[in-house]
Amino acid sequence: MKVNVLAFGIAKDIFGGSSIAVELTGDDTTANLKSTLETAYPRLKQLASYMVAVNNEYANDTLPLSERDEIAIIPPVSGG
Amino acid sequence: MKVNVLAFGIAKDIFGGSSIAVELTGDDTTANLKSTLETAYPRLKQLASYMVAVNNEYANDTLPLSERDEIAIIPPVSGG
Amino acid sequence: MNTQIELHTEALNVQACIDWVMSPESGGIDVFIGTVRNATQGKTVQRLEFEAYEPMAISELNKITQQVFAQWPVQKVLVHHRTGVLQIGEVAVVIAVSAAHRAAAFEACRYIIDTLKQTVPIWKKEVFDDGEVWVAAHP
Amino acid sequence: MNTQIELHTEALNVQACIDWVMSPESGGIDVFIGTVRNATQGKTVQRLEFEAYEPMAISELNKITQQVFAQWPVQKVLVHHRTGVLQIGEVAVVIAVSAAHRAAAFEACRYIIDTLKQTVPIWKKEVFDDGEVWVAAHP
Repeated sequence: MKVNVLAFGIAKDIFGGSSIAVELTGDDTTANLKSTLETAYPRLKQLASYMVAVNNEYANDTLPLSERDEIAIIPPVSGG
Repeated sequence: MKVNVLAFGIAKDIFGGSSIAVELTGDDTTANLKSTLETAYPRLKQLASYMVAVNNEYANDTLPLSERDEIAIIPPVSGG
Repeated sequence: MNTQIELHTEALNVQACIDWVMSPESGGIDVFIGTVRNATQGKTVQRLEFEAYEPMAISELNKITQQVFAQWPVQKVLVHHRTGVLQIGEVAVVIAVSAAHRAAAFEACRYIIDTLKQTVPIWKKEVFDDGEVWVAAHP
Repeated sequence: MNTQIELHTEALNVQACIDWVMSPESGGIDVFIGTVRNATQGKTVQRLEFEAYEPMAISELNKITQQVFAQWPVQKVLVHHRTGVLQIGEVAVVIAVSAAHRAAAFEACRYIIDTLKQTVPIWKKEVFDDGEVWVAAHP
């Protein structure tokens, strides 16, 4: 399955762009997306933390993904 | 001793003016001023509370008064 | 000067108050604005009248702001209070506090309004259709 | 409507924010204003850049204001946040809360800014003379 992933803040620097296409092999969970991304972009693991958002909601690791979801990587927020 | 007493808020209504002259017989303390005023103006005793200020500072009951002091009756405050 | 305390007979200018406390060193500003409500305990208020014992009110407000600077790392503190007749919706008091970090600004601003209402010699008369009341005067 | 949540690419208008939350029923308004400080941990800041994941930021801010209305008797709640490049002293965020009584306004305003900084997908980059840093990104 191929998903499109939006990037913000430092994630944009790590991915080298504001969105990347990711080929997911294995299961379709958020956890698998994270480990796939961490293998391709090891700097992700150096962040204080990061979350995955699916369709504008924070997602837990077991959430199944579909190709039509709006998926985003949310590094530590710092608004205000 | 004769002192001049400023009145604010409801004290102005009770005294019928923004300042009154009070003849103090007996000692020259704030406590004596209060009891003299309460005798002349019994409605003072119906207030939730009131304080005496001497030269722009809240005064305790034992503070001695002089004719040159700026003395004021401070009913419960309600600013803000 | 890091403190501005004023009593005004004319409308308070909230934006000017905020501009006064802002500085390049401040990161957080907390502002409290007290306005005239149209009702108190279910009864319609026509207008308010504020009276101040002015020199003592300024003196007590100065004490409060000195306590604030002793207790919190704040940068600038402003208190403007109205006197005279106020219509519904008008601003009675503006308290503005700037600080490098927001916790100090919030806590100091709250302390100032809470303490002002306890110690500063200013009195509020609520005027109703059928009479008027000096607030808090009676038990 | 009792809630106004907006992201702006141009300067925020603090007075307009305050005017929006004021009403004849409100007696107390608390306003938090976050501004761009000229230094962080002793280092001179040249400017800030804010980036937002806009639809999700609006959605998370809506959740926060719904929590506020569930927890406190407040009347109107406004959150305006800047995006883009901000110079020193510019306003990054305005949070304004009106209520009949001040305690609710203070507590709700504090809750909003504290929660915003934890959950709302907005990112701040500090630009220095010699580089730039996404705030809080690294441990």
